[in-house]
Amino acid sequence: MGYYILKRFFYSLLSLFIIITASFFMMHAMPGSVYTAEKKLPPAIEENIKAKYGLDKPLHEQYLLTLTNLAKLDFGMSMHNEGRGVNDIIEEHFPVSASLGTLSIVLVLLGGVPLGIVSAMNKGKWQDNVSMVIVTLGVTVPGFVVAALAQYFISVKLKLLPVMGFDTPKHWILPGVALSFFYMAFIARLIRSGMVEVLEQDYIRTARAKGLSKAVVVYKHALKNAVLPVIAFLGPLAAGILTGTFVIERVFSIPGLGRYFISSISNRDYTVIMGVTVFYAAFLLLMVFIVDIIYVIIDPRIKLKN
Amino acid sequence: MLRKVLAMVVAASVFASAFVGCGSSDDKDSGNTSEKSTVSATVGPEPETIDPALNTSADGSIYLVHTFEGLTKVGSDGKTIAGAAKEWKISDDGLKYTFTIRDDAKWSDGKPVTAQDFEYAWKRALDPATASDYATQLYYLKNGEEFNQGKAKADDVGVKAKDEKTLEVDLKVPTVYFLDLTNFPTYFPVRKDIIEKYKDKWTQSAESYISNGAYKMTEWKHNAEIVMTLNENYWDKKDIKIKEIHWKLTDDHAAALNAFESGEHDFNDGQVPTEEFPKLIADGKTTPVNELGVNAVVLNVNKAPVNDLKVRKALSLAIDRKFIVEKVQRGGQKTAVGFVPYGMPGLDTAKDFRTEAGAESYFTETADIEGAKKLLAEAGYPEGKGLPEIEYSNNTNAVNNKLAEALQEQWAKIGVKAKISNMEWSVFIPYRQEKKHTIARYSWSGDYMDPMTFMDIWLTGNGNNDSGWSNKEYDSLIAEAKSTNDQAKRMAALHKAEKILMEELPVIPISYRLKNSLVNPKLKGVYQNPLGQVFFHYAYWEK
Amino acid sequence: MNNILEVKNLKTIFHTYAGQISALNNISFSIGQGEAVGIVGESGSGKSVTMLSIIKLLSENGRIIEGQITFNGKDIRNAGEKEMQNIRGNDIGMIFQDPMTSLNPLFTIGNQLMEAILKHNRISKAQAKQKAIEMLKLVGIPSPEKRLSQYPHEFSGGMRQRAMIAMALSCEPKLLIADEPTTALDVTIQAQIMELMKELKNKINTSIILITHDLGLVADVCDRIIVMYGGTIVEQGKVDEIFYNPQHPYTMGLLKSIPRLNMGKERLKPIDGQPPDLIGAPYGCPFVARCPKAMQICDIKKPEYKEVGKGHGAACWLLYTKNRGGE
Amino acid sequence: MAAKDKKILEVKNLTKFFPVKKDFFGTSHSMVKAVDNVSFYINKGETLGLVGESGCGKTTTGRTILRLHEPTAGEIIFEGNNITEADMKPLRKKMQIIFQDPYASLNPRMTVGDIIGEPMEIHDLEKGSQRKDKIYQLLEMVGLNREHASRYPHEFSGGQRQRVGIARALAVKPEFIVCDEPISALDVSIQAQIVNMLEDLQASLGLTYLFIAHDLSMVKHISDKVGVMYLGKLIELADSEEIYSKPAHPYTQALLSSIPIADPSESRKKKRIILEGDVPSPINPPSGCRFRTRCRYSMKKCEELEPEFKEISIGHFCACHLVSE
Amino acid sequence: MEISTELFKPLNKRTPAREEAVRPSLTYWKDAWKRLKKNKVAMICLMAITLIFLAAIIGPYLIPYSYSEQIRGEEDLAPCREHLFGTDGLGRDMLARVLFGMRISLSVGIVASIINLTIGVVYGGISGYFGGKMDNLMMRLVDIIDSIPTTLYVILLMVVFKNPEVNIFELPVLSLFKGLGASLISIYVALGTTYWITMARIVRGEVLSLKEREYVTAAKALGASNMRVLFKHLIPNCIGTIIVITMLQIPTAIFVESFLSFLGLGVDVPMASLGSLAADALGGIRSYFYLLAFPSLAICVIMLTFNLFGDGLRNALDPRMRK
Repeated sequence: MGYYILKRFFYSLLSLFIIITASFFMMHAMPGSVYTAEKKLPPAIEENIKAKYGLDKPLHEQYLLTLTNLAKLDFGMSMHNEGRGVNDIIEEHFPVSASLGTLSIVLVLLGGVPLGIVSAMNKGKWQDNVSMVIVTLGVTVPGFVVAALAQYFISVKLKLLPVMGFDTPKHWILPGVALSFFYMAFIARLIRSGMVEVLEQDYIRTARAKGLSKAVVVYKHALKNAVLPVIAFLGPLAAGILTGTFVIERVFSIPGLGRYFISSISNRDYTVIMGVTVFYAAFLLLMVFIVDIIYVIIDPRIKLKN
Repeated sequence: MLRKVLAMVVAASVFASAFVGCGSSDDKDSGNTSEKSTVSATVGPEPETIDPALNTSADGSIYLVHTFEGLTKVGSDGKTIAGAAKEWKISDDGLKYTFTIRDDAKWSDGKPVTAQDFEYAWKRALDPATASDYATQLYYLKNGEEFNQGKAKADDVGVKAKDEKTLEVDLKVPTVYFLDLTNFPTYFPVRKDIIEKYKDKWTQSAESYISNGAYKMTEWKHNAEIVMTLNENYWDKKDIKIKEIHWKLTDDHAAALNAFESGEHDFNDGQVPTEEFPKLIADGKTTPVNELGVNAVVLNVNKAPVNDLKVRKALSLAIDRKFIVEKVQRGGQKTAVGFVPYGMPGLDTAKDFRTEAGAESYFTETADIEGAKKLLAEAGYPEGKGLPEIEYSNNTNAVNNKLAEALQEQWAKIGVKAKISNMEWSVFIPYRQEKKHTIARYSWSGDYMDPMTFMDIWLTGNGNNDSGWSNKEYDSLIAEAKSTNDQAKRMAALHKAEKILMEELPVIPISYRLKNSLVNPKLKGVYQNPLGQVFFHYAYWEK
Repeated sequence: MNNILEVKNLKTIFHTYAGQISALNNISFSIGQGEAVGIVGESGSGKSVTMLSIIKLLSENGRIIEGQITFNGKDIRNAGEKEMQNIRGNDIGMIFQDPMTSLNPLFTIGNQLMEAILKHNRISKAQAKQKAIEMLKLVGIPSPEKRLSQYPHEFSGGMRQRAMIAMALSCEPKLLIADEPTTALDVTIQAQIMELMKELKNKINTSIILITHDLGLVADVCDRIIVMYGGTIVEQGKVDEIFYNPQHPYTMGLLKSIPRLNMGKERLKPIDGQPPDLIGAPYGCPFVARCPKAMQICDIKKPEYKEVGKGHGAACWLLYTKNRGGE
Repeated sequence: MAAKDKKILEVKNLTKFFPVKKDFFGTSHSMVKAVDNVSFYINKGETLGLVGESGCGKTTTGRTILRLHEPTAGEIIFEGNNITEADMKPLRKKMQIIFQDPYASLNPRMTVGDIIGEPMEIHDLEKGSQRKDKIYQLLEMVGLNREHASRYPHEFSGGQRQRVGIARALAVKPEFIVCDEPISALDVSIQAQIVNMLEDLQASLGLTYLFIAHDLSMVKHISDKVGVMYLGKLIELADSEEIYSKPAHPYTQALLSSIPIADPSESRKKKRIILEGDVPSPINPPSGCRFRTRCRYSMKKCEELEPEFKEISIGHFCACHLVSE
Repeated sequence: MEISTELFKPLNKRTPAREEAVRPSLTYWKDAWKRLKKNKVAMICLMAITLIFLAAIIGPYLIPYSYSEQIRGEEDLAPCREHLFGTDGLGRDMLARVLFGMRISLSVGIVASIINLTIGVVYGGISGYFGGKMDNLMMRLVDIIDSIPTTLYVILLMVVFKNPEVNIFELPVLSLFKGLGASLISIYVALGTTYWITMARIVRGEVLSLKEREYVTAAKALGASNMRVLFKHLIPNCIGTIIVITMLQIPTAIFVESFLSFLGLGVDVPMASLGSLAADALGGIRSYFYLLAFPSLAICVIMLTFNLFGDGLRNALDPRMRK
């Protein structure tokens, strides 16, 4: 077990190294400059700024510097937001994204799993069609439209909930629901197809032949098997949601990490791009690892051995 | 000794604010004042910085004018009045300023504001290591530019604290608007001990963000809000009614409007989707504030076919400025009649630089298709025949795209085919600055209250002269205006220069900028100046 | 009569995208108390469907349209789901073909065993565990205590099938249905399981239905054999009757086509043709196309089942010709 | 019949290990010893039967001979040439295979005509209408008709599909065919049809078969010689009559006695040898004799020493300590 | 019924029809189509998709206005008889723009998923077929690509491709598409080259299991080359899955494109996609709600129909459903 984790950790580092390298050169391949203002900076000032952030050095030196700093877990200073350390940005904004994400994942599971089950149990019947149309609706309208409409009608017209911010639980409702709406469809579909497949398995017939009630068969024997593919999907999904989503965070002015990421790309804020990418990748690797652990707990056939 | 330059500057400011109708509603009826003392306002997204030396943005300067105070400050009527300095002397040649810091000027932690704080702050802003974008604002100081470019030492810079309360400033050339500059954020004092202790991160927390203005920052929730409360140590706090300001940071205009309409925000300085302006204006919900800015397109005069003056003129004639203002910008902007916008002080205090130029306008409101076609034919492209497709580049956003589409269509009417090239901001700006464009979106906003801020950018080789245009006569006129203290001579030179510019058309102005702020009807006394700054110092809630 | 199960005129159909399939066509048979009956037939002959019809676990597109099923003296043809749940696992135990897929991989053997015991008996968990251990012992699984907490994947195929048998027998059912219990197993393991079945048959007084396609397999375990072809019972009778005095040409053909170890190098005698497709309405004898003795009537009318001896009979027109004194 | 005694195929010490359990880079640390040091030969026109339980390596042996798996060690000699490392393409015309599962061995997206025509396409045999005629001819040879050429596999029953599979193998006019459990997935009544057909084809085309099956009675029927495999080892090899009448290896004996007999009275009389336990894992096979864990006669020696595969009487080979003394 | 002795005469002639399968001869596609036809929801969606395509292809020609034509004096019109969907701020007919946007969006969906499909199928196929070290390496690479945030490289590719200093139309193939504009091409390429991972993984999985099938061994035993086995035997047998995934990737691509429009990385104006129309209209929901409503509704319908049809197709093509 310990050896496994160690090995896994080593491979994660290797993956991170490749990701860092790829991201570094990709982002420097992007045309455009970090410092762009409508008003042209005198060349001397531009030189000063470049020197300050080490952008005057040759690319390979910058790369090595980035690598050494990242190895020291020092993500550096934002080039766009003065005085903001990338570590600070992640520390401050990730928890916000993560709490919104957690709320959404809970909503996704609460909504998606039952709908998926209902759908699978009534495969081909009207309940199936209705459930599938309901969950599909979630993926039919772009998030920015849903969020904007919800904000206008619920907050401005009906004055039910606050427009923006993330201060109180009241603030969480709209973005949480808006965010979960989209992923609910994925989960419901996965549960559905998993259930449909599992319900055709021999061991379901065995369970029924034992005289177990349908409920026990479905919720004990089938569901546990059907959630396996969902769990595999949940890792990357959780990584994606918990690290923040740009659209929802922007529309509801939530200080999450997702907004930072996208704006850092358009600002060519190299340190932030790199920091957040590395963080995201590491977080994803961690989530995938957690998923693997959960797998081992749920599925006795899988062993954490090498 | 003391020359009354101040009077002139003040007069100019008064004029400016009167002209734009000023954002403030000055019915100061104290009996009608409510107890409410909190304001939530939105003036933009997360600022890049709130370090006085580093800030370049309008929203950043709004936060800064609340937390800091320069030697002078902006009064409730827009006049430049005494700030941290209680008085000053100006030498006869206009090159030496001696400021006396007021005794009760204190930092938010209670320490007195000293002349050394200013000296440190200005030299810090000029220090190449600080890498300030706005170091140019301090190039007026003797050896300022040289120090910033590493050609002089810090000690050579023309700012010196004679003692705790006396600050001596030496300018490079006489600058009539220097006092106005001292209420500009780059000139704000900062604390050496704090910055040396907290380094780059000193702006990040309430604890380290020690300021000397009316307010102090008590919380900065990044990407969410900046909270400011009244600075108990501020010398002039007695009239300040608004004790707490919540600056809501958002980059979504629709959300900002929603928040204002739902009552969550009390003030919005035009962070509103363009499409909604006509309705808001019609409903009387907006407070228009003139901004010192011009929207234009810049033409690369070294690239065919816009190297041909006739083509440039034809392009300008084909533009229906009224349509663009009404259907693209939608905020009730004025169409451009010259490059310098309204509101810039001229010679005559009753008029501004723009109106001084006479009723004469360089451009018409609507398009002159026939005239344009004629010019195009003269240039050898009758009905646009033989004219290659012209690239029009802009940075993508809803308004810019609309403008591009409108221009494309209008130019198409005279037979000019334009290809729109959308770019990201960080691609577009270098593209234009490196003069790879043919025609590009261009806008310019003034940094100070003098027409010069719109004129010197077109000097040969100026970093902001994205047209590559060069005109010796123009250069000499600007040089002349820069080297004299004689307002009449200056203005004459500048008017002459603008005429050349508008005849040569390296840049085609389209409209002047205007800000449509939304103010809660009960919130009174908010002052907004043409530089885009907002002041809550004089605001109060009506019952 | 002491029949535990009586099936009369059972008809089961399936709706498929290609049309309606008559999977069972007027099936009638009975199983006596303590009797071991083998149902033999090729794939698609309807032997598994018979079993699933009895315990009402047909897939969703299948339906019993006619007939009567009497179990333990009670008509269960129209029994509700609740009633069937009390019968399944309790009165009727079942073993399926593939032990690798018939156990839920995510639960321990103990959990799956005790589940059935707890469902049908009002006993404590500890008692159920005791019972489960007993059952594993009965089917010859060594160190059952340890095995209870293991998962199916830790069991070999043979062991799993033993566990399945333990599960099926855990509530002392009156009838045990084993649907091809050894098809997926190796010959040596098959021998083990069949030996176990034989042993259990003597140990506990349970009626057994053994479904298989291998005639040889039932020879020494079963008392009686039912031969199915194309959704009908073509012949049934005591084991020896079927092997030594087959009446239906299909049974005869089947017996002839199997090579035996003591046989020389002579040529095999296969049944020609292909198994019938059950789609569409049934008509005539299902074996007619492959029958070497087919007559014109066989093509038109389905032969009725006819007794030829005590408990031995077949559904073949040939039996009628003899009575008519023809040929 | 002089040619009959000519060895068409010989394998010497054939070994095939499969790697299992891969790490991050796909490097493997343990091996499944699927086929371990197996030697035998087949004479032209004869049939060698290979029996054993699942996982004993009989299928792997067949496929390794055809170089569908690359052998780990050993030699394969076909028609006197060592083909262990030869270019297989021309040899594919001479060596063919028939599969177990008639449902899986035909590409469901191809018509029967295309399936039978594919080998000719690959080897550039018969073109155009000639190829069509050849396809029809093959279909008829295996008891189908030309109308079947345009149909898809799923329209056929198991037996018919197996016929298509045989026709495909015959399309290249092979000399040697590996019959990899060709009848075990078929219904009892159909098995005999296929076996008869295989026998007829052998007689008319002079084919040589390696007949792999777990059904001992069928193997005995069709084979001239029979080899028994256990856990990757060939443990006994003899003429088919001999092996059934005088099985020497305890495993062969047990295997033979496990076969259900379709004769109740004989079945009742028969004393069965029931083997205890399961087949051990081929990753860590038992030391010495691999069968010792289930063998009734297991001795100390069996644990320590691997029995040699020795000729115990003429043409009868066996690997067991009991018989080698 | 009276049974005459006549009937007991031996049946000499075998009726061949009786012996032959009575089952209708169905190819894979006919079979799937038959099953699909039974799914009402899927059939409604199929009809809707057909209509959507018709509208996108011929719709723009049926309207008297072009998508870029600015009609002076008819700006900001609410839906009316002349302009069923109203007009935008520059006086352009929204119906024309929505139809044209639909065309662009669909083209993005289709072109991107075709590129995806090609890369994904080939990558996944090769990885699964050759297996072993190659597979391991290729899959590790996929894992790594997967852990770089997709938005990063979509934006990045967009930006690189749109680089004004590099004229992508100078490339030989792309020169044919000059009229589409750099942005649209870069969207095709960016989306087409980023979302193939799902396809690669699934195709690999299928190939991995299919290659164990005996018909693959049969082909190898016949001397078929690896490429023949992969492209003639394996991939055609994954076609059902491939089609379903592609079907579901089309709406995903349309969605991602609309997100890019929201970020300001959409198609070149005055061209429009449904996403860019919706994103542009977001600001004006008070005054010009119809500008948002129609494109959003169009996206909604496309999404719904493609997704539900994809589901139906999955059920129809699923080999497990075949009995």
